[in-house]
Amino acid sequence: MSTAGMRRGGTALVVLGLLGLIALYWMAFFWVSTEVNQGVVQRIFYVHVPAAWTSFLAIGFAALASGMYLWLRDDRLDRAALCAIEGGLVFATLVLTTGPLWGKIAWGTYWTWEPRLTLTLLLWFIFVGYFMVRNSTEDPEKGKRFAAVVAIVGAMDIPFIHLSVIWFRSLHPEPVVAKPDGPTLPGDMLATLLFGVLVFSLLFFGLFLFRYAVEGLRAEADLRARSVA
Amino acid sequence: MKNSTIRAVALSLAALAIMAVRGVAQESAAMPQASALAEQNLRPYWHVFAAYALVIVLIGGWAVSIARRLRAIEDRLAD
Amino acid sequence: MNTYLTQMWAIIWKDLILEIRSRERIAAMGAFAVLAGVLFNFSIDTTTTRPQDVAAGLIWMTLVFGGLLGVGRTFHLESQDGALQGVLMSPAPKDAVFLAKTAANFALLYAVSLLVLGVFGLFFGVGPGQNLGWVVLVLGVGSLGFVALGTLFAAVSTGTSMGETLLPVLVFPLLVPMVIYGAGATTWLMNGRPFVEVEGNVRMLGAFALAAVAAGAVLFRYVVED
Amino acid sequence: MTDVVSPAEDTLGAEEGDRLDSNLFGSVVLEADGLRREYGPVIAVDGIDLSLAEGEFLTIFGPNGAGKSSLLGMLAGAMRPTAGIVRVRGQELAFSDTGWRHRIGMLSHRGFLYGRLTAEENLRFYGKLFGLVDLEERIPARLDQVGLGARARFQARQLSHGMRQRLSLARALLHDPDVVLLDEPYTGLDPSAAGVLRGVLEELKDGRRTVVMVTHNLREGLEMATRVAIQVAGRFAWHGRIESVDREDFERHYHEVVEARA
Repeated sequence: MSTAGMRRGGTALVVLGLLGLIALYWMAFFWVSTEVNQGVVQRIFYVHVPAAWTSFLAIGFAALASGMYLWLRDDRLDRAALCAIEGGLVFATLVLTTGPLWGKIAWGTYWTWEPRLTLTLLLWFIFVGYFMVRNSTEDPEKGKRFAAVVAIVGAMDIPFIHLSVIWFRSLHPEPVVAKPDGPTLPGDMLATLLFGVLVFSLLFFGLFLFRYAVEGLRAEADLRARSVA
Repeated sequence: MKNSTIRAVALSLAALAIMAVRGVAQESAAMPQASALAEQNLRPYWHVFAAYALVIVLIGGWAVSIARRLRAIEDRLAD
Repeated sequence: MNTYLTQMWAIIWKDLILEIRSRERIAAMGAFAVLAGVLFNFSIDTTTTRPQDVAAGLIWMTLVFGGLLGVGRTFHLESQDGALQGVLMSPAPKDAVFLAKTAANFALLYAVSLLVLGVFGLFFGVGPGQNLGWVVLVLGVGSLGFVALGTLFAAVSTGTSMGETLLPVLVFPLLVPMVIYGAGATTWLMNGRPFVEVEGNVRMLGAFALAAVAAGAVLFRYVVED
Repeated sequence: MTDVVSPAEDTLGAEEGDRLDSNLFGSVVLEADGLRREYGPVIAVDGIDLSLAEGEFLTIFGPNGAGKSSLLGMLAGAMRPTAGIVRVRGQELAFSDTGWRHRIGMLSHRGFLYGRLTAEENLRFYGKLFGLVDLEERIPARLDQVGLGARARFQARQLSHGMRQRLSLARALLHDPDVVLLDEPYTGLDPSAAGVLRGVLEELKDGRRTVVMVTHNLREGLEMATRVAIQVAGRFAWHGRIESVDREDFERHYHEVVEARA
């Protein structure tokens, strides 16, 4: 896809995503019924969970692109991984900020070692590690390889972290465990949630394409600057 | 993104916010409770609003930063 | 295959000989283990906290921090006279180099982890009792997982301008499963519970260690390639 | 590809980017095609072609930062080129396959030695990595060759710099490589160590090997060379056969070339 094509595609997805976001806000505020146990604060769920989903999508996508990069050494794959990780960092930050807002009301404390929250926190650190490694080498190629290794090992570790934090949770049960279990949700809540996931995925991919176009232009600019020098 | 797009989005978001505040006001007005208790009950609403505002701030912030970088690179390429 | 093992063994032998002659890392890690035990003694009020409740957690924390101290330097020592480059320019496959370095580091860390166990027995009077064999096994499996991730990321951080300071930032998030399963299993075993109750934990720990070793063996070549 | 004789290239001031080709009637040992190496925006090696036959000894001169070490690293297979390929006896240096590493030996100003291993242990370690089987005969022979026979049981850190360099040389030649790469081998050597090095290098010119040396010491570089190249800013700014080099005047010529390109 050309850079211009990517920007057109990105614009289309972002506009679609924004319209979807408006619809999602409307659904979350006015349409969906209030959860009985937790009350209104449970509505955070409709942005919290899609954001978490998107950040996992991001690391999976980045790990895939990184693996392909190590194999094929095509800079475009590395750029795709970089852009996905950046998006993942944004969405993981969203999860980590909305989570405590919910937790304070639902559990009376800003932070609990709830498995998914813990998992996202660790994922956030993996994202940060990716950037630290990438920016701390003198030879950019080396930084790209190192970062790719971080993304791949990070993604591989996710299932282990997930299982372990759930197990850790079961070892120390809390008096109030309000775990939103997807499939047992009432129909309208499930619909809102799934719609939220769709909207966030659209926004992620739209902005990802934009970000990717920027990286492509930057590579072009670097190339041009070099041939002039 | 063009400025007109940004303006349109901002307007619709503002409209949505006004609608949401009115909706909440109606809902909480419908609950006859002592003022201290009402304040207590409003807190979850603020948390929900903060969370939904954060979504806009963070995703919008990312979009704006991408747009700024895009412009900087385009300037570099135009030179 | 025979050459592969010869090459691996040459590296393991070299690492261990160097360690025996210099005692650089084992001394630092051992001293750290003992001093950590001393500090824990003062930082934990044993009149309100029963030592056997926290011992397993402290043992694993000592293992993680002490291990980082030793494993983090593994490539630093190697690159003083460019020797690592010499090894990488030899026909030894990169995964053999990784597995050998991991094995040598494992021997080192395992020795330290057993020392930690002894230190805690001595200082706090807590021990695994009749579960000693199982605790030793759990520490071994945990050390293996730690060392595999540690060796891979030590190679990464040695190649960056930040050096060893980057290592904890990279490995700590990834080590969480190891600490949870390892410390969990150790706690139960040290409280005299039978091994069958923690078998699932140990299996997960083993799976984690194997995945870490496999990932390192595959990815190491991309880290050290110049 | 082999035995290309091109009279034009041996004249002074050959066009930059011209292939540095073998001119002897031996078989080609070392070839490079369009070698490039970039570090981000910095171009260390900017498209170098060369082909060297058996018995040839190429010395590459150049100022600091000309990309000499990067070129040598790529020829040694220690560094992945950004573009281009290297072949040793027709075999491409692919990173998945390591068989070709038996054919390459490198001596750099860093010794690749372990300070706390004895001279003998250092050699045995590398010998095993190279899968050599006759180490018991080979190691003493190599140590004698570099005049360290009496010091076999000394730890490398106890040896003087010159002796360590000689041990590194023994290490680099332990597996009898076809291609020997030398990165500033004379740096910091006392006269006697330099003499030993010179002797061993002389032995290397046995007609079977190819040697590439990188240095900025003009006198030592010209001593043994059959071919000479001057590398500036990632390219061969000038190259020619030793016969075409006026030794008395080479220094002036070198500075002219470097200044013209820098």
